[in-house]
Amino acid sequence: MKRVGVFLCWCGSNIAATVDVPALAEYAAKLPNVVYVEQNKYTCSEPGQEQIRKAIAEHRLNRVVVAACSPRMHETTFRRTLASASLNPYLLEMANVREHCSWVHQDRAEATAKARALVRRAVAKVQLARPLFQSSIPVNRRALVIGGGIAGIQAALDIADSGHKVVLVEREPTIGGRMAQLDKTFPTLDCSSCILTPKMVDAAQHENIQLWTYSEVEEVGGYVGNFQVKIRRRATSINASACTGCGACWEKCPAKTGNEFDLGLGQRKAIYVPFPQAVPNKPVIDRDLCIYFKTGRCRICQRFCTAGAVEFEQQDVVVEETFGAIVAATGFEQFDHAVYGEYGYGKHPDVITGLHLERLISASGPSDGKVKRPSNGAVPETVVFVQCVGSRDEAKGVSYCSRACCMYTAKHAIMLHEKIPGVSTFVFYIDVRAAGKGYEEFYARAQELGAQYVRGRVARVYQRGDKLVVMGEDTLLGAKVQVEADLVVLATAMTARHDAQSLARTLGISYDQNGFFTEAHPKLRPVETNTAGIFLAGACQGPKDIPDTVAQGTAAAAKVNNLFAKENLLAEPTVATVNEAWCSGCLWCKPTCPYRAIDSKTISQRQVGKILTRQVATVNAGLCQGCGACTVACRTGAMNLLGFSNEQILAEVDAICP
Amino acid sequence: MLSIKGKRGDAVVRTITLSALEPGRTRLQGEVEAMGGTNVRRCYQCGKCSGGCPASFAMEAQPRQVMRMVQLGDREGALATNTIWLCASCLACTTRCPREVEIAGVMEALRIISRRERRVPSDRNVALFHDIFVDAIRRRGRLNEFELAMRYKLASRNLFADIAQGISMMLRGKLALIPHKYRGRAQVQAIFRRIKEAEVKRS
Amino acid sequence: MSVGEQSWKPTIVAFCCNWCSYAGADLAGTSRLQYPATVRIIRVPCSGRVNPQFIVRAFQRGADGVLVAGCHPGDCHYSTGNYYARRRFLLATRFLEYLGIEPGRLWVRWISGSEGHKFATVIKEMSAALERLGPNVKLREGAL
Amino acid sequence: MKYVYYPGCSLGGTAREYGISARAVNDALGLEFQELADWSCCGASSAHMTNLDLALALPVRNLALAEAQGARELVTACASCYQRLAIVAHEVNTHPRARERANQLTGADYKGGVTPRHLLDVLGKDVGVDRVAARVTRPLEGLKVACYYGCLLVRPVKATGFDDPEDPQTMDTLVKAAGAQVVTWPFKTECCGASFSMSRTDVVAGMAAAVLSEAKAAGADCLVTACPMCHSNLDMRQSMAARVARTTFNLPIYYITQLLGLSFGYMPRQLGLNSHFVKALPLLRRLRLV
Repeated sequence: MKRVGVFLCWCGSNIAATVDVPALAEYAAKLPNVVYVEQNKYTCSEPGQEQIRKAIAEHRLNRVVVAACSPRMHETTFRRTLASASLNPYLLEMANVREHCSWVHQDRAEATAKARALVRRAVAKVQLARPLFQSSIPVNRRALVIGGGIAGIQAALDIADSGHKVVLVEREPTIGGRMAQLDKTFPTLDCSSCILTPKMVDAAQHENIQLWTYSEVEEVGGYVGNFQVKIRRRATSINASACTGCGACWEKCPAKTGNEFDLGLGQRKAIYVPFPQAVPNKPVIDRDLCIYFKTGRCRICQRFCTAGAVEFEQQDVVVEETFGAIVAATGFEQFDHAVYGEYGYGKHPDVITGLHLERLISASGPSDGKVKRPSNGAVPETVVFVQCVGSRDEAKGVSYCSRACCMYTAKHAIMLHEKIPGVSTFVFYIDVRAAGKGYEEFYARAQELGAQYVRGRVARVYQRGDKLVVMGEDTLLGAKVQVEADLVVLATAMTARHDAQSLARTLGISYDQNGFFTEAHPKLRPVETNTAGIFLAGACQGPKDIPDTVAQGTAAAAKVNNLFAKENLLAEPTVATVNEAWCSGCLWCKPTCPYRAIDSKTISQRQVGKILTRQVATVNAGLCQGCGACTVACRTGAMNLLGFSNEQILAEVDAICP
Repeated sequence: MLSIKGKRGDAVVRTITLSALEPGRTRLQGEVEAMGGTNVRRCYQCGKCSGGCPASFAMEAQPRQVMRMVQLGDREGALATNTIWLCASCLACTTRCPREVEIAGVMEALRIISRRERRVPSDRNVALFHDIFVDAIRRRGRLNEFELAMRYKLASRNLFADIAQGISMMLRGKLALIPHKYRGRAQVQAIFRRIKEAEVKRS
Repeated sequence: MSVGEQSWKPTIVAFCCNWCSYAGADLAGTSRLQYPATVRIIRVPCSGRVNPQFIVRAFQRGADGVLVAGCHPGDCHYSTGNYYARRRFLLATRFLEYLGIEPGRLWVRWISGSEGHKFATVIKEMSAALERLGPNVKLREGAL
Repeated sequence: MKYVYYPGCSLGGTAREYGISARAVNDALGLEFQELADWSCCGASSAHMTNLDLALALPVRNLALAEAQGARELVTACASCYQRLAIVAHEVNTHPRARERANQLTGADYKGGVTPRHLLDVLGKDVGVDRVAARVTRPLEGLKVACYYGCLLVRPVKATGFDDPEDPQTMDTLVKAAGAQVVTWPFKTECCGASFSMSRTDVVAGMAAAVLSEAKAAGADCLVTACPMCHSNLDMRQSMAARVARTTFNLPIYYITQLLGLSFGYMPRQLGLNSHFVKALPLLRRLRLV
């Protein structure tokens, strides 16, 4: 005997303002097998949940329907409620009368009629629900961290410190990422290398961390606890264990190009370490640039290497490894301001980005810390900072705010005033966003030092003679203003990596319209993804500054440690199941399964006194993720999906049709 | 190195009682949007339009400020500035706006609203010139620049300005004295008639 | 509601995959995007779970339109489910035509979790299209 | 190559020399321009300032005439006409309701199949720089030119779109093909205020002065344009602009067709080079180009 209880949530006025909940309650009471109906202001609150528990006991309910918000929001909550009332948690069904009804319709009568249909659907489905039980799968306690910037380093160290093995994969020849390019950090003006380099060394020397630089993730299979990952370890052409990092090779190498680490402001050779503090401090050969690889002649580096570490014949190696969890920490790219014709299409040498300025200010940068105009090497007397280049621009850039630019611009202004006596700086801004500990004070300091803040977005930057003319409106004056500047620094937007989407597909995680990876919940699950076992850290999830990035790295590590605290994982029981009596053994289902969870087995049956053996399909519940593709491929209807059975879906269809 | 170009006109300093204006999406906004096809609400007052406006030195209010007036529903303010008449429709603002607001389109809409409401244009000469221009098309179907210049100068009581240029233009054969006469004229006049009829019907 | 009434509004049965389209519909909700109250959503794990049988059943029970919504090709949570769905519904549309159901009554759309706007737009467009087509009487039980 | 051609009101009047020189260049390049029969004013400058219906109907009458003649394109040399025609064509070609309204007002049956094009676009794309260069017999060596496109040719991008709105190149490549030197300067598409040329001479003087100053600062000794409005404004109002800027400019303003014509070997008189306010010939004589 099915005894269904229906709990209708007002959600304050979120539902009740549009849906006539009392009328809905009256209606629900008349639905088949419904023995109890109750309304709550907030069903998800503790008193609301207590009501459910009480009703289950008092009215001997064995099925529960909650008509409230999206099951994506609170299904887990109410399943737990059922469990605590000793009812199998899968005997719950939610009717989404908030996101799919009260919030998207205005007409009360229409919304209430629709809510009735939605409750009818849930009641119909829950009748056919069966108790389900989670199965357990073993966890491989080894983590993969993708990206060796500060986010990845932090995550790797925190996981490794908890005693778990970590592989840290980095695409570049060194770890360190963006932070290594910075000179100082706001709002404390700590030297970036001074706080980062020790962490890089720690990561390299940690007994639990394997550092794989110059490597990329190519394929990811499996599932939480058991990911199978293919990683390409690109040929560095250097025998790392033989190399002493003496530097003789890159001193003698005749092939030069712009150094990516200095954004082309300085030069590097074909055999190179990106910067002196690189970790590992061993060179790689850029095969596109190397004269030997292009012409078959040269080998100068090999001749000068006393350790005999140069190995031209090295090949890429693809390794396959198993991991229990993955942290994506692939960072961001800078917006390309060449789309702005009004700022000169990126053609003026003295129009640079904030990151360029970091390299110019840095004592280890291409100009030894002297800020010079790229065009003529002169010290700039007037510098203009342009905020929101690409950010907050739906026409040519991205719609979001890049979050870090206001503060690093204040930092740049402070540093220029310290480095160049008598310098004039102008900061053109739309809004100054200084929401962070010590940030507002830092911004005030920039103003005190003499940075002139002008409220208005720059309309044009163009060359006149030796100077750059910057035109804009001072919107506080309501007047057009112009500055004749020596150097213009653009605060370009932080954007997702150009290939972030392809990595997302490889990992099977989702990304937003800007290409940033999507967290499972914007507030409550900020470092998880919708794919179990894959976590996010740093700017690959959205623009952020260093403090937030480090916090996220640590948070992602905590989530991994959480997972690794268990020997076995409980798997969702909503998996495919075979009715062996109906299965014809055709195995059409097998190729549709993306998880290779379906196999065949032989069963024996007693039929009319004889023992018959035949082949049927079988599902590995640990591997099955419950997509249901096999159910549709099945011609006899033997394959079914627990929790979303054919019978249930048909009952739902029947219930919602007019 | 900050230099402010030009001088602002004698903008009247007013206290605006915001609560007395229409709340939410105002009627003025609606009218402007219907004509300019643009959502003025989207403007976030960054000033990129005005910073690049070549005529802003002569304007009483920056184009950005006119956007603000429309957002607030400040009809009197928006229609009283000479800004709407000094907009040359060069579209530098529209092309650069990060919020894709068609600023020049808004100016155009405000000029037409001002006309519809038979207000005294805040720049009489600009308005007068356009009137005479359009009337000249109505008369002949094509524009006779000489006739336009003469009629404008008569109407603006400024007959002797540019007289030297006028004469030298004539000497260079640049001002055709003979008005065009051709079949298209009747059709153009029919267009004017239909528009007039539509206007009468609307009011 | 009977057909003759002026206020006739279509009924749409929508099968939405849990990971993308259902989330997209949730986002339409959290963004308070308004759309006609014609649609009723059935949550499925993946668009690949939707059996053509479910669609036929919906038409039999009087649904005026059926929407199958899943993740964008290449973005399927289960990596390949929506490819199966796409192939299957090409065939299903032809089968429905054979039964006399106008192809315009079955819509297959890819709506991601970030496309609340698209969800609302699809429902608006589909409702309008179905209003032009009129009620489904062909397969409706009792009409046969 | 054959085109249906919309002359516009200025090319017979204030821009007479543009009309003459365009014809000369077209002859030299084998372009056949057939004048749109019975054309009328497109309303540029003023119709869209007074009445939206008028701004819609006047261009559509001409587009409809062109379509009825079987043309898919309508070429004009006037930047102002080009922009009005392009804006309205974009609107009525993509929005059936606007088209309906325009047909009601004009009594025509325009179906939306005509694309307005500017002469500069035709020269740059259809003829091509190479064919122009091949026709040059008297390279304009030593002439330093600021190519001034003005605001009408390249905006709004969605309706015009044949060149970049901030740093267009079509005219630059043609001028280079003619053997002259182009200067890099920032005000290629800054508005000169021509629409106030009569009504607000003070504003125009300021705007023109800004454009001329930047050209001068960039080292140009003349400007070249493809717009009758810009031309008459920068030419006729140059002395006034100089007074406002307290300087002298002495920058002749040429039409692109005049410079091309000159490089093709035409005589100054055949190109109307004698009818400018800022004397056009002394500079050319000094450089021994005439």
